[in-house]
Parts: sequence; C-alpha cells; structure tokens
Amino acid sequence: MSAVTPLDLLGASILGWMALGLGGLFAPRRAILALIFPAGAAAALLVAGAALWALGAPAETAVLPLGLPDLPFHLHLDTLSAFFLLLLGATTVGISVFSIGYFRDMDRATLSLLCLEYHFFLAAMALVFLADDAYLFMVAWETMALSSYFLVTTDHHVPEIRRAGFLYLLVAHVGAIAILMCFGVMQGGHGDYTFATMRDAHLTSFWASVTFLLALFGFGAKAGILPLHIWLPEAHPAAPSPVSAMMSGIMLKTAVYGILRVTFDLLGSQQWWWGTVALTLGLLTALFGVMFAAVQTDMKRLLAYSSIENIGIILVGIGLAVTFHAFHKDALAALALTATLYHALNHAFMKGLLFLGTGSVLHATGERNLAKLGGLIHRMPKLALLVLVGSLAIAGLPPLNGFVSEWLLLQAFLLSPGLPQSYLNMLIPVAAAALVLAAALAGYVMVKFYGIIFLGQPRDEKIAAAHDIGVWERIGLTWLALGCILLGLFPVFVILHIDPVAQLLVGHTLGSSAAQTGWLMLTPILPERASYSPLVLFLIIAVGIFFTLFAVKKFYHGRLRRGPAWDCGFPEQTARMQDSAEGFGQPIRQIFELFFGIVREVPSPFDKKPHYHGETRDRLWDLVYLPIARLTETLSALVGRLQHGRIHIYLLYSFVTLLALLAFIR
Amino acid sequence: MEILWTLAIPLIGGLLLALFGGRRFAPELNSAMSLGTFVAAAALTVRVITDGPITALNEQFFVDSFNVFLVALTALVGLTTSLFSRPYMRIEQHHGKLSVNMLRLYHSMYQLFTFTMLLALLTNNLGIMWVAMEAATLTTVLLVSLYRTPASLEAAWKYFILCGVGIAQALFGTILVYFAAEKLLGAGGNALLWTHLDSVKAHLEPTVLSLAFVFLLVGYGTKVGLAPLHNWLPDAHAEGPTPVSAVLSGLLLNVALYAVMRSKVLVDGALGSHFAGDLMMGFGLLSVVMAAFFLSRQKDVKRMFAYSSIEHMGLMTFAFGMGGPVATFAGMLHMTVHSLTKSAIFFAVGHATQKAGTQLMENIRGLIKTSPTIGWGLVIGSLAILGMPPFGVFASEFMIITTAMHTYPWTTPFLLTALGVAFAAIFSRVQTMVFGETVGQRLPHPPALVPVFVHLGLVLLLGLYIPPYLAVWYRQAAALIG
Amino acid sequence: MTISAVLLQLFQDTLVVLIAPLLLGWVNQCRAWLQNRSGAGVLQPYRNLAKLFHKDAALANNASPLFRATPYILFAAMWLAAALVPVIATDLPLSPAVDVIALVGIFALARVFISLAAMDIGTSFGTLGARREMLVGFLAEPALLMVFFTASIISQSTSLITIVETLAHKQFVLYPSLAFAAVAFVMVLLAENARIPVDNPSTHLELTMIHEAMILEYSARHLALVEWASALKLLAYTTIGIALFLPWGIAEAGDWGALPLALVALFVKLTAAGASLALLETISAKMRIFRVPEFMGTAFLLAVLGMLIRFLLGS
Amino acid sequence: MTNLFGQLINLFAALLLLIAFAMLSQRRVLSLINLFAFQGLVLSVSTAIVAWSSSQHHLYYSAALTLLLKVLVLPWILHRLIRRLNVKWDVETMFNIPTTMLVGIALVVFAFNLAAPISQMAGTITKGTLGIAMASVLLSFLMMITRSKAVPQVIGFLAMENGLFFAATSATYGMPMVVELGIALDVLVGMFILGIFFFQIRETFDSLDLKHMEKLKEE
Repeated sequence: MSAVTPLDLLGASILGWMALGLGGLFAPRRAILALIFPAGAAAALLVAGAALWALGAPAETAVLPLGLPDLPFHLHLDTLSAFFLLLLGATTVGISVFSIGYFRDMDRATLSLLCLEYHFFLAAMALVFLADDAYLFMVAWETMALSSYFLVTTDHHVPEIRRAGFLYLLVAHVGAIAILMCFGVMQGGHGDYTFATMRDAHLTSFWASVTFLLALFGFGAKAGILPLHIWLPEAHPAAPSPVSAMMSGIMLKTAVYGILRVTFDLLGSQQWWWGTVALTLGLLTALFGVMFAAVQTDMKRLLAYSSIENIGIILVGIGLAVTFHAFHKDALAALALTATLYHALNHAFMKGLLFLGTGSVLHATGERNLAKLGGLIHRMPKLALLVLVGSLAIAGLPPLNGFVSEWLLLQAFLLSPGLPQSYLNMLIPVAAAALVLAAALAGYVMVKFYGIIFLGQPRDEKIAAAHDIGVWERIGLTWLALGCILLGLFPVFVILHIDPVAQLLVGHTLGSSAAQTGWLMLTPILPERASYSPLVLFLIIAVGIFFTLFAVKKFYHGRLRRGPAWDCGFPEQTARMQDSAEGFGQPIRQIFELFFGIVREVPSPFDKKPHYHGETRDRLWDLVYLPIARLTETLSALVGRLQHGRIHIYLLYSFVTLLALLAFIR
Repeated sequence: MEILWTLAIPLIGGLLLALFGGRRFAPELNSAMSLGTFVAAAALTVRVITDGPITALNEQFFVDSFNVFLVALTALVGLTTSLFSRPYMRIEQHHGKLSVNMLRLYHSMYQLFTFTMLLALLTNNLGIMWVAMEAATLTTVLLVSLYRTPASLEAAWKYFILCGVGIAQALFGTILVYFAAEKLLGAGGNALLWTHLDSVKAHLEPTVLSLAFVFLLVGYGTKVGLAPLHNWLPDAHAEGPTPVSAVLSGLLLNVALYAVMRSKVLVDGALGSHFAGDLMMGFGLLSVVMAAFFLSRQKDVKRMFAYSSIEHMGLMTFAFGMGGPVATFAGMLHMTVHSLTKSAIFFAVGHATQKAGTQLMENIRGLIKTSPTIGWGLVIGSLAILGMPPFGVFASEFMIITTAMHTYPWTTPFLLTALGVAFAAIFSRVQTMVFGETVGQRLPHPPALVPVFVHLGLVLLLGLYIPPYLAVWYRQAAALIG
Repeated sequence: MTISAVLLQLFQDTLVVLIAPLLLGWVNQCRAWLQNRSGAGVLQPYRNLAKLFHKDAALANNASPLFRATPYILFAAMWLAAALVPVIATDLPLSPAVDVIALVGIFALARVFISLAAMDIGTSFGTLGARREMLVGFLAEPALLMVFFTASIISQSTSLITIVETLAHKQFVLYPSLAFAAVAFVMVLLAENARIPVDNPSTHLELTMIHEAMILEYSARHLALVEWASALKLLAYTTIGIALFLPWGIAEAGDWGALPLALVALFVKLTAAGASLALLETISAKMRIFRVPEFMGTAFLLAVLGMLIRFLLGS
Repeated sequence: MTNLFGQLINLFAALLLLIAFAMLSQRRVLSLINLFAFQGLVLSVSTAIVAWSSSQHHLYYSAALTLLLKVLVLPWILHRLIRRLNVKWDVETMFNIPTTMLVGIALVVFAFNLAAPISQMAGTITKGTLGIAMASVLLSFLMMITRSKAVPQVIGFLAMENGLFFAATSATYGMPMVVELGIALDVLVGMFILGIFFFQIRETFDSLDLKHMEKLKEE
C-alpha cells in the first residue's frame, strides 16, 4: 500500500476545485483573478499528472460515505477514466490560465458566480469520469449540465442567450432521463446500481440492444449527434469563450466516455449492427456539421458546427471499433478505438485553442460577425500565429495532430475488408469516402475561418482599435498550441499511453506493433502495410524551407519595394469589396443546396437603400422539432379542455371513474 | 403522552387564535404554537424510533414508523410555513387584501388544520381518520375562501363539493371495511382499529375489500389529486393565500395518500394479489401524463406549481403502486422531498407575486436582479422539483424510474414524455421570471426566506447523503407497507 | 538504410527539382505544336524563373509575414512530395515517412497555405481565387484518396513503396478497378494542376482563373518559387500516376543494375505523359467554374466505383 | 318475529329508494327539502327498528341523532336559508327528468348486482339492503350532477350522507359511536359553512346559480 495513489491526488484536486468555487463567492475580484483561477489551473495540472500516472497504474476503487443508503458513492479509476481525466486536466490548464486574463474586466458579482459555476463544472466532469455507480454518475452528469447551463446564461439579459440556455438544458435533461433508463435496464432489479453488478448482469440480446440505443440517444443528446445537435450551435456561442472551449473541448467528450463505458465495459459483448448504426449516424453528423460550418457567418457558430463534425468523426471510430470487436477482430478494434481516443484528445486541444482564440478576437473587437472582421493578423500577430496552428491542426494537415488521428482512422477503414457481412464490406469504402470528404471540407472551413478573421483588410472601422492578447492569454493559448504540435509530432508516445485503454476495452493493444520500428515511425500494423513519421516529414519540410531560404538569400539581391496592391485599374477599392464570409461559403451552399433551408432577400437594382439579408437555416429544426412542439401544443390543448370549469362536469368525472372501477372489479 | 401534546397544542392554538388571532402578536403566537407542535412531534418521533410502535388511549391512537415520519414532516412544514406566513400575511394586510377578522380566521384555521391532519395521521381508527380528513377539508375550505374574491369563492365551492363527495365515497369504503371486519373482530370499536385489522387482514373477505378499496381510492384519491379527480386542486391552490397553498401541496396531499396506503395494506393482505397496486399505478401514470400536458398551458404561477404537485403525487402513487422495497422507499423519500421542495417554492413564489403584484407569469421578470434571494430560491427550487441532481427529488425519481424500467418497462415511455414535457413547461417559464430585465416594487416587510433555504438545504442533503437513522426509519416504514 | 539508399534519395531530390520546369516546358511545347504554334521551346520555364529571380520584389502594403513565408513552404512541400515518390527505385529511405494518405495531406497543406496567402492582401481577386481553389481542392482530395485506396487495397498497404512493388513486380494482373482509378486520377491531375478544362494557366481572365488569381500579388522571387512549386506539383502528380499505373521498369530495392534502365524508362514515361497531357488539354474546352464541382464529383464517383469493384470482384 | 322486522326494514329500504327517485325527479326546492327531511325520518325509524330487533342499544342513540340532525336541524336551517335568500324558484335540471330517471334505474340495477354477492354474506337480518344503500348513494350523486343551482346540490350531498348512514346501520348494525358522533359533527359544521357560503356567493354573484362559477378553467 503506497502512501499516496493517483486517486488520492484526483480526489484532492476535485475537492480543491469545489473549494475554490465556493471561495469565489466570498473572495474579492482581484483575488478571484490572481489566486483562484491560477489555483484552479494548478489543480488541473495535478489532475493531468495523476491521470498520466494512473494510465500506468492498476485500477483503484474507493467508496465515499455519501449517497443513497444502499448505495454509497463508488469511485473507480481505471485506464479509461484516466485517459479522459488526462484530457480534462491537460486542456483545462490552458483554459484556466487563459481565463485569468480573459475575465479581467468583469464585474465582481458576475465574476464570483461564474467562478463558482466554472469550478463546479470542472469537478462535476471529473466525477463523471470517476463514477462507478449509476447514482453518482447521474448526479455528476446533471451537475455538469446544470453548471454549464448557468455558465451559458452568464449574461442572461439577452433573450437569445436565455433561449439557447433553455434549449440546451431541455435536451440535456431528456438525454439524462434516457441514460437513467439505460441504467435501469442494466441494474439487476435488486436495486443495486453499482457498475460492478451491471458488468455481471447478463442481458438478452434484445435488452442489450435497447440499452445500447438508449445510451446512444442519451449520450448523443449531450454530444450533439444528429438529430439531437440543435442545442449545440446555440449554446456554445452563447457562453463566454473559455466556457465554450470547455464545453466543446471537454464536455462533449464526457458523452464519448459514456458511450464507450456502456458499450464496451458495462455491456460485455456487442452486436455488429450497433456498429453500423453508430457508423452511419457518425458519418451523417460529420458531413452535416462541416457543411453547416462552411456556410456560417458567426465565428463561434462556425466552430460549434465544426465540433459537431468532429463528434461525428469520433462516433465513426466508435462504430468501427464496435463492428470489429463484434466480429472478434480485436487488433482492428484496437486500431479504430485508438484512433477514436486520439481524435478526442486532439479535438480537445484544437477546439479549446480555437474557441479561446475567438474569445480574444471578441474581446479585442467586440465583434463575432465574420462580415465585420478581417486583417487582424496585423493588429494581433501573436494571436494570429497561435490560431493558425489550431486552424491547420483542425483542418487535418500534417504534421499536426488532427492529421494523425484521421490517418489512423483511415487505416482502420483500409484494413477492414474481410468482414463476414458482405454488405458491410460494401458500406465501409463508401463510409471512408464520406469521411474523407468531411475531412477535406474541414480544410475549406478553416481557410474561411482563418482567412476571413485574420487576413485581408479590416471590414469594419472599429477593428482598427484591436489590441493584441495579454500575457495570460498568450500562455494559455501557447499551452494548447504546443499540445497540438507535440501530439502531432510524437504519435507513438501518445499511442503507447492509449494502449492500456484499448487493452481494457477490447483486450488488444496497438503499441507493440505501432512502435516496432522505434518511436520515430508510426506503423499501426506492419511497416510495409502503412507507416507515417510526422517528425521526419516536419524536418524534411523545415530543411527544404531553410535550404531554399538560404539559396535565395545567397543568389538573390533581395531588393524589395512596398506599394499598394494592384487595383486592376479600378482606383477606389475598399475593404468592403473583399469576399465576405457568406460569399466564401457560397459554393458549398450551392452544391449541397437541398440540405439547407436558405432564406434570402436580395435587393432590386432600384432600391434606394439596397439591403441584403441571407441566412441558412437548419432543415432538421423544421422537420423534427417543430412537429414535436406542435404535437405537444395540440395534446395539451386537448387535455386542457378537460379542465372545463363546470363543477357538474367534474362531478361527472368522479362519478364515471367510480362506476368504471366498480364495473372493472365486477 | 407525546401524542396528546402533539394533538393538544394545535387544538389549543386554534382556540386561542380564534380569540386573539387578529392582534398584532398573532403571527408570533401562531409560530409559537407550531413550534410547540413541532417539539412535541419531534419527541414523539424520537420515542417511536427508539421504542418502536406505540399505542395509546386504549388503542385509539397508534404510531408506527410510517405515520410518525409523516407526523414529523407535517409538524416541520407546519412550523416553517407559519414562519413564512408572518411577513407574508403582514404584507397582505398592508396591501389591504385582508381585514383583521380574516386574519383571525386564518390563524385559527391554520392551527385547526394542523390539528386535523395530525389527528388523521395519529389515529388508529379508520372511522376517526375519515372524520379528521373531512374536518381538514372543512378548515381548508375556509382558508381557501379567505380573500372573499369571486375567484376564491368559486375555488372554495368546488373544493368543498368535490372533496365532500369524494370523502363520502371514502366513508362508504370504510363502512364496507367495517362490514368485512366485524365478522372477524365482532361488532363495536375494535373492528375499525387499524392494528386489529392489520392482524387479521389475511382473513378479510376479498370481494368486499376490493369493492371497499375502489371506494376508498376514489374517495381519498380525490384529495390526493389523482387525475381525473384532481379538478379542485389547481383552483384551490391558485386562489388561496400562499401559505395555504404551501401546506395543501406539502401536507394535505401526503395525508390523503397516507390514508390510501393504509387501505392498500389491508387490501393486499386480503386479496394477496397486485390488484390495489395495479389500480394505483394506473392512476399514478395517468396523473403524471395529464399533469405534464396541463403544465404547458399555464399562465398563473401558483396554478402551474399546483399542477406540478398533481404530477408528483401521481409519481408517488405510481411508486407505491409498484411496491417492493426500492419503489416504496423511493415513494416515501419522494413524499418528504416533494413536501419540502414544493412548500419552499410556494414561499418564494409568494413573495415574488407580492413583489410583482400579480400571479401572471408574463408580468414577473428579472427576480434575480431585484431580489437575488427570492430569485435563486425560485430557480433552485424549480430545478430541484424538476428532478435535477444533486437534489433529493432526483434521488427518488432515480429509484422510481430505474425500478419501473426494470419491472414495468412499458410505463417508461410515458414517464419519459411526461417528465420531458413538464421540464420544458416549468423551466421555460421560471427562466423568464427570474432572468432578464426587472419589474416589481419593494416589500413593506422583509421577506422570510430562511424557510426556503432551510427546506432546499434539507432537500440537497437528502440528495447527497441520507442519514443512516433516517434510512433505517424509511426501511421500517417501507417494510410496514410492503 | 544503406549509404547507397541515401545517395539514391539525394539523387532523386536534386533530379526532381531540376527536371520539374522541364516537364512543364515540354507540356507547353507540345501544346504549342498541337496548336500549330512554334512555341517557346522546352527551356522557357527556366528562362522565366531566371528572369523572375532577377527582378525587384514588389510587395503590397498590407502583406503579412504569412504572405512572404508561403512561397517557401509551398516550394518545400512540393519538393518533398516529388522527392518521395519511388519512381526510379523503391528503396527511398525517406519514403516510409510519408504514405499515400500523408502525401494527400501534404498537397492539402500546400493548398491551404497558398489560399491563405491569396486572402492575405485582401483584394477581391485573391479571395475569389482562394475560394475557387478550395472548392476544387475539397472535391479533388477525396477523389485522389479514393484512387490511392483502390491501389492500396490491391496491395494491402498504403505505403507507396509496397504499392509500387506489388504492382510492378508481382505477376501481372489486370485490375479493372485500377482502370477506373486511372481515369479519376487523370481528372484530379488536371484539376489540381490548374490545367484545362478546370483552369487555364495561360490566361488572366477573372471570370475563369483560379490559380492565377491567387498568385496575382506575387512578384519576383516569390512568384518564381510559386511557379517552380507548381511545376514540382505537376511532376509529383505525373510521377505518382506513373508509379501507380505504369510502374514497370522501376528498379527494385538494391538492384543497382536496373537503375539506368529505370531512369530511361522514367524519361520515356514522362515524355509520353506530358505529350498526352498536352493533347488532353488541347482537345478539351475550358468549362464554367460552376461545372467544376460536377467534373470533380464525377472523378470522385469513378474512384469510389473503382473501390467498390475491387471489393465486388476482388480484382 | 325477526323476519317481520326483516320485512319492515326491507320496506323502509324500498321507501328510501323511492324517496331518492322522488328527489331526483323533484323540481321545487321546498319540496326537495321536505323530501330530504322525510328521508331522514325513514332513516331514523329504520335505525330504531334495527336497534330493537338486534338489541344494539347504541343504535338508539344514532337513531335519535339522526332524528335530531337530519329531520329537525338541517331541514330547519335549509328552510331558513331559502327564506332568507328567497330562492323558491323551480330547479331547472341539466338533462330532462325522464332521461335522468332512466339513468337512475340503470344505476339501481348496477348497484344491486354489485351488492348481490356481498349481501349473501351479510350476517344481519338486513341482507339486501346494502344494495339499496349503494343505489341511493349513487342516485344522490347523479342528482348532484344534474342540478344546476347551489342549494339542490347541497341537498343532494346531504342525501348521499343519508344513504351512507343507511348502509352503515343496515349492513353493519351501525358504526362505533365515536365515529358516528364525528360524522354527525362534520355534517353539522359543513352545513354551517355552506350556510355562510350561500350568503357570500349570493352577495358576490347576486345569485346562487352555479353557472356564474365557471371562471376558473384552462382556456
């Protein structure tokens, strides 16, 4: 029995977070900024460290003296939890440090509430990963939802934000009930809700499938899987940027964790068609997300849709893993699973970085609308550089991290042939194609995102006043950017750390084969089948660049003139004539027209005040949600009729009820 | 002995306040009396938990862990409500809604109402229980019609007639039970004593008992507010003074459900089938679903929370109907947390409506801005009642839903729909009330929010940690009512 | 990895850099001939580069560092791409670092950078070009990957070396799936290298131009690097095509005797490829920009079809 | 001897049912009240007979109580009320009388064969009366539904009380005394409260017509 275990450290930092949050209620403004958020970041660092340690260590469990009488809170720290805790901690460090600078000019009342909710949010997410019984899991889960709801509605005097918050909490709650039911199926019936007993419970294939689908629905609601995604593009932009970063980067992953936990850990065995369902849903989600991201004109909405896309990709990975595991191709399952987890980790860093970046832009310019931004690379060069890293990473370009996970996933696809199901073999190449399409579109989106915000000329006067980020923001962003780069350059190490998780879930690992030719070269199965070495690639390019630079410097006189850009002989070029965000999305809108509900009002040539308005609406809203709302309306109208106001009618109800019951027992 | 005190103090209080109820110190006297009641009840509780069930006055009174827990709850909520009603009623008087006589009536009836409920809980005699329930109806009728407005009169009238008729059915049921029992226990008093009935329940005539249960269920069910017998409930809650709404929701419904449970025990014993349970599950489910859809049309805040009470009573009935240790435990936990939460909500709502000068929700805005305590009280209370962890309501709903999912899966889609709809309905409205820009004037007296946060604190505690003795207590009770 | 392999790698690196403009020149020359023009001669691209390298660079006022860095990145990336395709011999020590997927990634990287650079100045032309380039790109990229996948499913590998070895040195099999892939690949090649019918390298007509619109603001050395990079890109694509579809004659690992033959073979193939490319360009007409998605979509579908056929027929 | 009593009680039971029907069909408030008083009388007499026949002495008290309360006090209160409120108008019903009667007959049949199995096991000499009691309860329920004014509704309520009481005495030789007292008290208090109510309703709506009290509803 060693003196201190990872679980102790984790528990300590979770308690620390809660204490900090409560402290925020009483601390003065300066103290919140100067002490509490840094301390929170430190705790996050501790979490990351402990999780890293736990990835190597054997699983631990603990029982708290809290909870229901038969059911004290059970904690369980296995490698799966550890991996996601690592994700949580590592990302949070950057975000918390960033927040120190970001919230600097917020008034005390708001700030202290925000501090409370922020740290409880963190603690709740950590507990979600640690929970080992249904009750604690649900408590943590809903606390997470609740605190994030309050974070989203931080400036609640804006009606849209209130609406967004409500939508979010509603979807979250319905999802939570579904999760609850899924646990209800798995519990033995003797009121024992620990995960341990759920693992032992043997379900018939029907009930197992019900459980899986309930889990997919419940967690999908949190993850933003089609068609439960509607809250996401509303809520994420509404929140303050660090919060958006946490929700997109970390909270969505809790749903991934939940699906993995239920599918692989709690339900011992899978059925192959579950995988197909997940795969299809994932692809639809990914394509949908990236398509809508391409046509957004609000930078945070754009990022939110891109989150939907990435969740879709992750779900695809899960689907593959399930399929393979169901067919007992554990090596392939391990590959797909590793790709999935890797992508989850990457997305946490990339999306965190980007959302924080947009936060800084918002802070500096007060503008979220892409149509007003532009040219910030001159005003905010440091930010521009850091965000560039994030954009390239999320566009899935080598040698950064986004590419590695997509590469692994594609490998999993390519190695799939030879599944017993023939039409699965048909489906999978098409799926691969769709996935690649999504990834390529992500590139389009990111060029739009970065180009419109940072490049070109400012589209609005007030942008000129923008100031670059302060030191805290820079540290936070740099942390995340470094994460993106390192995760991209040293995949073998990452995979070696993911291995214990794969071992736990599918009983097979990648590391042995992945590292067989040394840490430099990533070879998932065999060197001659596939190999990729981002570091080498990076070095070659670097060498190439420097060589070229050197050569040019050597042989070239290096004279340089500055002048105005070429105006094509048209003298009065203004910044307004640049391509707008909407214009940039136009080709996509045209190609995938039938997926968008497009509303446009175009001015006639004779308008005195020509005004153009265009928006692309989410078809699913009209196709799914409005009908549900209307149905509820009509039903409640019908029910409302019963409350008729006439006492005779009421008496008649009682009378009829009585007679009916009497007749019934007769 | 404690029993006598528990009953005597509110009775005396009622008589005293009938005399001095209009004086300036009357609210304090009222609170003092409730405090006395609470102390006596606490003593009684301690004794029962330590010594087990007791009977008194040659078995006319009987206390086991099931009803003592309701006694304690009743006394507690009675106390906090009286504390809340001090400033509330003063403000009402200040707004000129109440005359001195009305105030006197209010205070006296408040105590008598407490008395009748405690009597209904403590008595061992099903007949007396019926009498007490009827008396509780009468007292609350006066309380509901306190303001003498057309609306309140109409509400009170409906309340009186519907519950009177319902209760009459319950009496018929009681007669039938007696009719079945006297063959075994002989005519005279004993045949209605629950302890004796319980001892011979296995031999009671099944057909009679099933008939009796129908009448009892319809009778007491009317007071529980089970759909479609619930129609009096929203009116009474919305039109009466807020403290009364609080005790109606928090206590009266529980007591009625208690009566149903007592009869269920007998019937189960006699029939040995799940007949009673099935009926209760049916009614419960119907109430939950109907209430949810009613909820999404509400404009009046108190009315809305009244419907939410219907929903939750339905949930409890459903849980008790399912039976089994977990579900019954959950049902009783839900009784506790619902009373606490709902009364807390009504406290907050009371002051909110006084601030806004209306009960219409679209005219209540930005509470968090004007008075953060009321606002947060309302938000947290609503989230708790909507079954958000880490509050106790979630704990019970957790057990209910999981058990239902395992035992009666077909019911869960209804529950899912109902809970979802109810959430959307309530939360969307609460959100607009507490957030956003503000309206509303200052209150002439400082609002009493200690009760709110005491209740919510307890509910939070029950969500995270149920003290062992409480658990033991619940389990004993659950074992008693199967 | 042996010293000989390292030498071979260095040799290929230098070779590609040097012959890239030559291929471009050859294609242009063929086009000139096909259009009954005498043409500027195959060495014209070298002259252009030299000229550009002597000019003074003119830079727009609000050009950012990104704008100036891009040509170098572009050049390095394309150079890497061209250098890693095993087109002479299959034991390139650096080739395992980049498999086909990574290769596509590198092309994407270059594309993103040039588009960003194009948007940097903030003229309407630049952004327009960038948009069109990305439009072409996001459709071409999957198509290219599908082509590669078809090949790599045949060879059970995504590493270029293994693919080439399988296709070149296993016993000869006819792969109908590869035929589809080949057609798709050619279409992608045309699109990606800004050739007719997708783009026209030899006009500056704003209605149609894509690549030229992006590099409108570049001058002198930057422009030279960009042009050179696109020449390298063309070479890279051509060699990839060769490696995939006519791999015969590529020397096996360690087989030094085969090298000269391989070199000759390479030059023959390149010549043929360049000529046929020119032919293709001449006989087809530039299409409207909005038709491009259909064109690329066709390529994409063909590639997927090839893959499906591979699964279906196992051939 | 006993079966004579039995016949007597059955006779009274039949009388009770008859009165219930009469009330159901009665249009005038005054005569409703008289019918109610008469019903109380029948009730107390039958109770007395049961007491005599089965020498259950406490039943005498309840008979006396019934006499006092239901024959004297309540009718007296009601009379005073309607005089003070001068509401001697005819009672228009929701449905026309014949329909109501038909429904009533159906109810009686229903109640009878509901009570049939139970009456078999009734140990008292008064088997069969349980069905009648139940029938009269249901009938007064029906009456409450069909009457559109406040006062008749209350009378229906009291009549229901009577039916219950009859069930108690006939089927079970009466409830324990304490319970009966409690019930009587409740009825009395209830009646008072109702009396107060009538005046309040009257002064608020200046009518006792229930159609003024249909404001509270879901629109």
